[in-house]
Amino acid sequence: MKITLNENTLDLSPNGKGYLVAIGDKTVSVEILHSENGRLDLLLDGQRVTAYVSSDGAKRWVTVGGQTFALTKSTAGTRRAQHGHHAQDELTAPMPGQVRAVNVAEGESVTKGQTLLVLEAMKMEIRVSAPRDGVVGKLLVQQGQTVEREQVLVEIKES
Amino acid sequence: MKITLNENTLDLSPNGKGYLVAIGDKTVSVEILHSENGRLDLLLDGQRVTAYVSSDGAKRWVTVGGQTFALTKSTAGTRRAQHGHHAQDELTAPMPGQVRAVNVAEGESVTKGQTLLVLEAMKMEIRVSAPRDGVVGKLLVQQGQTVEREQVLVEIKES
Amino acid sequence: MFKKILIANRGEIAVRIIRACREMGVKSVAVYSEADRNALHVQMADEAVLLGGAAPRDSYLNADRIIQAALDTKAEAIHPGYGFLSENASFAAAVDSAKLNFIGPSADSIRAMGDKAESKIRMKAAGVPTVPGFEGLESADEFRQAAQEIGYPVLVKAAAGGGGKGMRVVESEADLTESIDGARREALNAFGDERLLIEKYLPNAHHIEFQIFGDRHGNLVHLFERECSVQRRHQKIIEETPSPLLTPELRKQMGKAAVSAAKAVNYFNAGTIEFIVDPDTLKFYFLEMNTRLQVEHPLTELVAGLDLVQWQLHIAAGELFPFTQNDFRQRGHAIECRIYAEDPAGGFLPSTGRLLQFIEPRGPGIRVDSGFRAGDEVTHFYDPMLAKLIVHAEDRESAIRRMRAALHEFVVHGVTTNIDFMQSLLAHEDFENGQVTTRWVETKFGWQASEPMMQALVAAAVTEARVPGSTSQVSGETYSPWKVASGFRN
Amino acid sequence: MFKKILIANRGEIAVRIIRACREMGVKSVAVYSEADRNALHVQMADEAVLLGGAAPRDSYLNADRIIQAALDTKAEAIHPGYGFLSENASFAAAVDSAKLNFIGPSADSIRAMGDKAESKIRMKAAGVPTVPGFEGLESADEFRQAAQEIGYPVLVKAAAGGGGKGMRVVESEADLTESIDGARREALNAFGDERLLIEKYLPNAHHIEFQIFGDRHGNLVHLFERECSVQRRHQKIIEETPSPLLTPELRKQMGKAAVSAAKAVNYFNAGTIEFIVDPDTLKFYFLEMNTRLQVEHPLTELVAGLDLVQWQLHIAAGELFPFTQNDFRQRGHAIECRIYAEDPAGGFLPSTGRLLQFIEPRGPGIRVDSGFRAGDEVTHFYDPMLAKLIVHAEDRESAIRRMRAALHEFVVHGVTTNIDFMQSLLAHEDFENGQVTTRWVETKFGWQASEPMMQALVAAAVTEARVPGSTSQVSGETYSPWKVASGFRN
Repeated sequence: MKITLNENTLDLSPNGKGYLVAIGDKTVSVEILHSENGRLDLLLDGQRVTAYVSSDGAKRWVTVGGQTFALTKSTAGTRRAQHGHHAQDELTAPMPGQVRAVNVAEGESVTKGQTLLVLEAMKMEIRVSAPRDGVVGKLLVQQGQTVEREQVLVEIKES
Repeated sequence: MKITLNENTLDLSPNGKGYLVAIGDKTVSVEILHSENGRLDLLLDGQRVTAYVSSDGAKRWVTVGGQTFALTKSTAGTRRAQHGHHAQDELTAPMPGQVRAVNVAEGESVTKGQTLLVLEAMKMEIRVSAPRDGVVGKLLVQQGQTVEREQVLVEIKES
Repeated sequence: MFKKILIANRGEIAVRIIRACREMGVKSVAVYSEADRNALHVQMADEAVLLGGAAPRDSYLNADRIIQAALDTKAEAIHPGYGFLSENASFAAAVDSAKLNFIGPSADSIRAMGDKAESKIRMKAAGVPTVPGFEGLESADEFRQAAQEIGYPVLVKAAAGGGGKGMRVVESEADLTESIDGARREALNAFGDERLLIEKYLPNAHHIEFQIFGDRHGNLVHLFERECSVQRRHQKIIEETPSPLLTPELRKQMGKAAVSAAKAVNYFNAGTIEFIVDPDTLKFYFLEMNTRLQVEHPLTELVAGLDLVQWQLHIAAGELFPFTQNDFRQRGHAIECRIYAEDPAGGFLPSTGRLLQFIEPRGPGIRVDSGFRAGDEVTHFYDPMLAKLIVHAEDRESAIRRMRAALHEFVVHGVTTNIDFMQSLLAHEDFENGQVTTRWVETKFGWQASEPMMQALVAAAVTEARVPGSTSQVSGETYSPWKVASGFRN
Repeated sequence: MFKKILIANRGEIAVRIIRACREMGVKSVAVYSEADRNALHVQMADEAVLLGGAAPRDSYLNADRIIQAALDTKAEAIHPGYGFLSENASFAAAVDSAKLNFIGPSADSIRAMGDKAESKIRMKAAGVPTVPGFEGLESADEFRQAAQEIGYPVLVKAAAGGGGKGMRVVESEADLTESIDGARREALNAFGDERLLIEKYLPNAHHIEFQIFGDRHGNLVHLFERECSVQRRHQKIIEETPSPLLTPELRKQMGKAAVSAAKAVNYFNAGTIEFIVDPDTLKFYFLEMNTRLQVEHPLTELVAGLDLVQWQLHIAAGELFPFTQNDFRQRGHAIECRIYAEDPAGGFLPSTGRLLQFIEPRGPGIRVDSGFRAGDEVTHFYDPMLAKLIVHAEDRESAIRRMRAALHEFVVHGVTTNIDFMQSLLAHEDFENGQVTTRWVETKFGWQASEPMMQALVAAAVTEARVPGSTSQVSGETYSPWKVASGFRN
């Protein structure tokens, strides 16, 4: 069984007591000692490891040794989409909030670093700036509108 | 719907938002505001009440207002069994586990204190003994079987 | 003592105040927005009143609605917490007018200290050292001239401001106009007041504040300092006491100045005098006064041995503060880490979501002031602080070790937090040596999130393998407390 | 400092010691029985060694196996916790012989204080007041004569005893012989030693103990008292400090006597001198010394401001204890409630089962030392203490209020606990007035469990109604951490 998390592909094969897990050129044996309440006690190559795990859509939250990682479970499709090169950038809201100001109009030329929109969230201003020189394509929000995290706000096309 | 807990019978009728609950000669309206993680936020005759609830066999654990109650849920049958005087005892498992040994057969005469069955749970042996002299009635489990807490194991009848 | 009070706040501070009420036998009334229906503070209070929509202006900033809620529930006093209406003089005055008791200073004290321009003028008059600068300027020309006179870098900040909003550091004249416009806009949005003041910016300063506490009868003491130099975006993230910078002599001088500052505005109840201190010269300057309970008040509670929130209620009820300065001494060392739902690797942008796990650390000397539980939703409407993790130990070194062990135990899933970032920060030698100044995080501390450990990848993969078709199970699940017997935590 | 130590214990005290190790950068090795495979202390330690079966003699009392585990894992020292092997002089000696470090006093000190007859003789020699009585008697005649001389009621107790075993109160001569025979039999069974001593029985005494702490270099102080008079079956259930009975003068006298007692056996590391105090005469008598860390040590940590467990490690590593008596003062008031899985309405019989919910209280001044989590099994093999709930506040009244608020928040399902019982006890005027003596719970405090509240019945019924066919759902459930997104706590 193959699972890809943050571009690391792990290959699991059951070995009676648990699994043999291949990651890159390493192989580790895993035995599950106990699992309860989102907590896993594992024996990893003979070493006890306690991990906390949760799931949220494609995200897997894991805490091991006091460190927490948000891992993204990928399928072949989504990974390709993330890596392609595009002639068009979609600028998305880095966090949920309200559109405080829209400083540009569709078709307007913009320069790299120019502030296109200002969002407000938790009473904080967040500037959405042009990632490069270009022209404003579709403007998908207007002032006062509430936006969700990762909602597309504006497109920048090549000029 | 009627539910009996520690000899108190509550009669619940849905009323759209929640239930009307009749207990003795009182009736209260209950609305469920939220429930999560074994915690219930209720509106009880307009008053907010937070309750923690868990279940364990026939036992219902409830904490309200800093006080915890272990309530026993009865069905008509078992209630009668608890209150009537019977020529028959049903012996139940004091905790979940596995039947390690069955020392008697149906119809066999037993004396008070005699070990009838041995359960094992978490590497612990628990002896189930005859509460009085009698005859083994129905034997409801066999060696190796896994049993739940309060599951009936064996009946002892008057000899 | 009051029989019942209303708490005009949410989150950890509302919970903190409710706990104080419970212990004192005072009934508590919570208020809440539609987004907070199931919040911990609502559950814990004796009564709860819905204010309105999620946006603060529709709920926690709606002064009229809050005062009406207090009157409706027959609460005798209102505790404003921090943030929201806590430093709003009109609100304090309106509470008075409604014949309710405001748990805090007088409206006059708030007004005098709330305006950074006015307060600075008053402090100068009271002989409290202030940062060189100007108040009351308007035109771009005036600001330019003032900045030249002071010398760059300069700081422009909202006269009505606080919490880093409406504040800009300006390094050179080229940025001055845009910074002023930005600060003005932020100030207007946040405080409805666009006035700014300009002053010398001390890039390597320590931010050290003194807790003030007094009654309505003229008793007033300071309860020592809190070192708050670890900041990002002008917001404190780690605080501690005692300050590693202060000498006993400097502590005494600053404490005296803090008491003078508070007396200059006839202060009573809990307040904080903020200073900036130049670590090279050990000169200190009055920055502002926070006329309310501070986020980091637990540090003082632990080291001075006083429950500030309970005393706030006593003072508001007109009681005497029975202590004098000599009754207090600092015991041990306390550190607070503010655990934020934010991404330190992504410009500290807030992170929202549902808390899938929320396991607070515990153990000797560990205190967690939190308003969240597993299952709660972290929304964008409010401050992204999830919890305050506070430790108390015998000395600074033990306190740092205790904090690191506590951070190690804190598990939060569902939102990105600054826990790992805090861990690295506490391990940095500049922090160990007490040499962190207010811009250190942004200018000196290069932090990157770690690559996922092999163990974490394996744990996630193994769980995945054990739960085939997990997605469909997730959505089909309904709540059942009876399932606990199966091995689920409930 | 040690690089690695082994902790020869389980439950909350093992967890407490592991936390100390983590903060000090010392690796910890847990040991465990088969019943404790998934216990918290096993999970938290850096390494864990299986000792054997669930029964203590097969695991936590197996000295050879424990010492071998320490050698195998290259641990340099062994912390015995309390109970189990902690006061076993042979174990301490065996640890020494294995070239390991025993984190506690010398085997000689343990031996000297472990025998109640010998220790009493030593204490008399050191000028420490002891209860009038006799040691070394054998024949029934000797005992009869002694009892007459002392005056009834008298107490006979095992010289090798502890924990109330081999102990009898004798009200009159008619019961003497039978009591002596019974105590002898119990003593022989429990300790393999039938020697008894006889002394005056003080029916209305306070049990007050002094914490002793010292190093191997002759530095030794007391860290004030703990009042432990609230007992059931000769076992403490609530402790507090300061004692409401002590005057500053009496505290000084008893502290001095405690230090003399410890010095008489060349004591180092943590120890406790137990006294009984007659509340009418305020006379005090040495009772015994506990040559180990005490269950109730957190009270002292909070009020004296010292981490006793961390200092135990320092002392065992040969370090100096750098403080003198004048460095310490008591700050505030601390109370501990021992939360037991037991049924106070049913003769305090232990209750076993799976912890379906285990929600610890939290908040300012609340400390919970616990070794359990929701989902854990409470078995009959070990002490039924689930947790120690400890509060610290400014004064006794505030501490009592804080404790009551904390008990109110503690939710334990799956086993019967003494939480509601503690609530009633703390509300009793005798406790409020500090007038509880060691037999008060059994002779004066009539407690009955409350009838279920209507709200509780309704909550259970509503849940039942929402989960039709709950029984069948229970058995079909399998573990899935991915389900958390559905609203389940995970």
